Amino acid sequence: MDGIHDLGGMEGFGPIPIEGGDADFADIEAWEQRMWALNSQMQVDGVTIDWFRHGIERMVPADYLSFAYFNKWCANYLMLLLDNGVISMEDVRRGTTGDRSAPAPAPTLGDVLATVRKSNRSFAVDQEQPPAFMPGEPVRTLAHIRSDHTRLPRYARGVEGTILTHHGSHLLPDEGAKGRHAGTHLYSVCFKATDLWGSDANPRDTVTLDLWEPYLVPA
Amino acid sequence: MDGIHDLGGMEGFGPIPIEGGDADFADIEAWEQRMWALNSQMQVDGVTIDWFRHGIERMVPADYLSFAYFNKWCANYLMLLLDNGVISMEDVRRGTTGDRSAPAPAPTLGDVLATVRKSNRSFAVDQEQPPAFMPGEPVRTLAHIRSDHTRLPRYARGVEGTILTHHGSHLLPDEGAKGRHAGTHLYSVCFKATDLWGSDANPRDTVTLDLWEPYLVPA
Amino acid sequence: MPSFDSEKAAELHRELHTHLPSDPALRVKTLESLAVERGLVSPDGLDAWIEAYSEHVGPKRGAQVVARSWTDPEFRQRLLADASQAIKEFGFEGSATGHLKAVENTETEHNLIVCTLCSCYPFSILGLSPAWYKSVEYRARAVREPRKVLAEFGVDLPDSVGVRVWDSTAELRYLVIPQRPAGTEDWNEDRLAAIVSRNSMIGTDRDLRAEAG
Amino acid sequence: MPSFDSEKAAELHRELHTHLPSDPALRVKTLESLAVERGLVSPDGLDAWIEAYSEHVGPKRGAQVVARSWTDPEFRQRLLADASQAIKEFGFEGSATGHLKAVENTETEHNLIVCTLCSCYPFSILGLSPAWYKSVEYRARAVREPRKVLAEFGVDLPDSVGVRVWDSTAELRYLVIPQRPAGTEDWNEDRLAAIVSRNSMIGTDRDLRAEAG
Repeated sequence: MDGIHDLGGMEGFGPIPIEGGDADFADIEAWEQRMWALNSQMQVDGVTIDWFRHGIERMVPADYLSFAYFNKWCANYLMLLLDNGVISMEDVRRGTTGDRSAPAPAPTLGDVLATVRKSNRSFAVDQEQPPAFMPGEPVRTLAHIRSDHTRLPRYARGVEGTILTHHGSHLLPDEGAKGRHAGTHLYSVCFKATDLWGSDANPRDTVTLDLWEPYLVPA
Repeated sequence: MDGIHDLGGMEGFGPIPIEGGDADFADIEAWEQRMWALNSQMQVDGVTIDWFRHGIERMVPADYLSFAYFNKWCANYLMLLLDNGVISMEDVRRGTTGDRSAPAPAPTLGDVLATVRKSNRSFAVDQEQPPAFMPGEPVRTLAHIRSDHTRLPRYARGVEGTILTHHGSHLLPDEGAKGRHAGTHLYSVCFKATDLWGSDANPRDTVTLDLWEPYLVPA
Repeated sequence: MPSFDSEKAAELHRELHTHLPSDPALRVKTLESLAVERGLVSPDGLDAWIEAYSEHVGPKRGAQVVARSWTDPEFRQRLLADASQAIKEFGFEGSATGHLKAVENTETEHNLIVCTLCSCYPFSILGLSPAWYKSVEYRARAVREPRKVLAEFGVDLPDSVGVRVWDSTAELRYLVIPQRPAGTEDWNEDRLAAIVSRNSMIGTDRDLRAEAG
Repeated sequence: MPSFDSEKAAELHRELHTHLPSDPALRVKTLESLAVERGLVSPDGLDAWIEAYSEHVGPKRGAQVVARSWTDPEFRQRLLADASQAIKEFGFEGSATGHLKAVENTETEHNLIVCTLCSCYPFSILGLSPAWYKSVEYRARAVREPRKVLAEFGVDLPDSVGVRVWDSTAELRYLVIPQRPAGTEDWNEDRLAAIVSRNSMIGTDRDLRAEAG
């Protein structure tokens, strides 16, 4: 989807908000800490990482640009819970479901730290097909994407690059956002800045993206 | 500039706001009528149509998406008056300059209608150079633009199309936005929808854009 | 004189973003006050402009042009050849129609006008553009999925009809000439003009109906 | 279970846009209340997560990894070969580091990490990402004009140094190994770790200084 989330290379933004944007976790707003913790503790049945990301992509575009980061997460969790039928829009409006299930167990700090360690999930999947490309090979990215959710940004469409690394087969986000589990070969692909941005770019510079095989054709 | 104003083909927006967006001039908000009239009557020294448009393009991106149309014009007029030194940011904050020049003459309805008729300005300019392309010729648009202000939208970059009409030489916006007066040949260029959007588009459909010669290369 | 400095413009906009109230009516009031104080506009003059566009300049003009193109084949030829010139026969020349192009719907072609980069519109013959025409939704979607957009306006096109979208990227402005509906053979120009909707001249309406007259 | 219906998601978001108050603190409070009532989270558990990221999981972890890569050449090799595996030697494996890649700065190359499509970040070794990393400004500009972005962070790169931007478009996460500053030859790992800034591990800081230790 050519959505507002696809920000790479968009011009017209001002200075990087470094001042006030450099706080440690302990010093950010309480609601932001709370949202981080909610995200960490909450499981919403069947939600894949790609459906989560696509959910944020479908936010109202003006909100996407103006909301603080964790405010987007909040909107997205509400959307996910509504979509799953866990809560209703009426609940959201009232701020309460009106009843209360059995309370969730409270993890201790030790539990949390153990959970963090166990969260180093692998996205690699077995693959029968051999990779189509080898490191060093030139490739071209697709000019058009036919997918609601894709991880081939608009700025890197229809551009020639070079395979830097092959990472085996990883879950394809385009499928994951549909709740389907399918892997294809993943590569790091290196692009010259001048091929992406034209002659204004510095010829010494490169941008490397991690791209799945269906995004690529031989150059 | 690959800015937020370059909306053609951006996905993720909802239904067209037809309801409530179909009012006649007489029925829109009073402040909107007022802004239209301000735009019609006010001359800001040296402002070209292209500098005006580029001014709107340089709005805060989140405002660009969320502001009503005439609210953008309002922001832009304030910017233009500030840039010209006609008013100061302090004046804007106070809502008054604190003093008052000789009042402007008030045109009558008759004056206004005469002004409207005289406003059919031509943007054509004389040109010694013959046109590089003829109707029916295939052309390709540039993949990268080196300009703050351009009228080659992002969705039509690096795409092949066909010259439909040659309109003579017109003022080039890229130069006009810099206050410079320079014309180059202008063409209507017809693109197949499938060349712009891929195979999801209807092969019967086309999109035609009016593009200046510097945006085009032979296909 | 302007600086023509893109970065300065952006910085001024960021300052305005910080300092101005969010209510658009208040913002426009501020602009008007400052412009009046600087002698750039007069409140009575603004009223005259509002009256002009409320009562005189509007889509009825375009409808008259279309009606004549239906009844007068020679006018239609002149309109298609040079619409800027042809509308002078009505005294309708003016704002944003110095370069006007008329495009005609047929049994197999439908025309749709948009301006993706801003909201260009032929003011002197269609008056003020509708809010939806200036919406981000219309500007984003009209070029990419014109058939879905048309369906939202109630226009369902069969595959046998091609869509020609015109993106007004230069100073050319566009006027769609809709098809004349059957059953209006003996109507005069005024009666015909009454059934030409504004949207049909932008392309978001297609099948005009004799009943409406 | 989710609908996985993109249009439904967009429609729900538009409804939320209409119905919710604008204050983010109120919105998050609403989400927390609903999630607690549905038994999805517990307030005490949320406190434990906040404590974990305030006190335990943070950029000091990354700094320790970098310091060891400076003092232990064999560890550096393991880190460059498979960073996900190498950080297990510290017990730092975890959220968003199942696929971790370490990239090293040299005299002629500088690495900069961004995620243009969302804000991917290696949480378990760097903690929460700074707000600027998640800003639209950084995401938009880092890939297109990295040298201007770096200059805003006080890093002025000569033309002799190439910039390698890494856009985290998949589940690989990146850790920049900054160069070890001169004058730290006899420092131990802890003292070295104290001068490794978070930003240097993202790439928005380059020249670490011995004095800072």
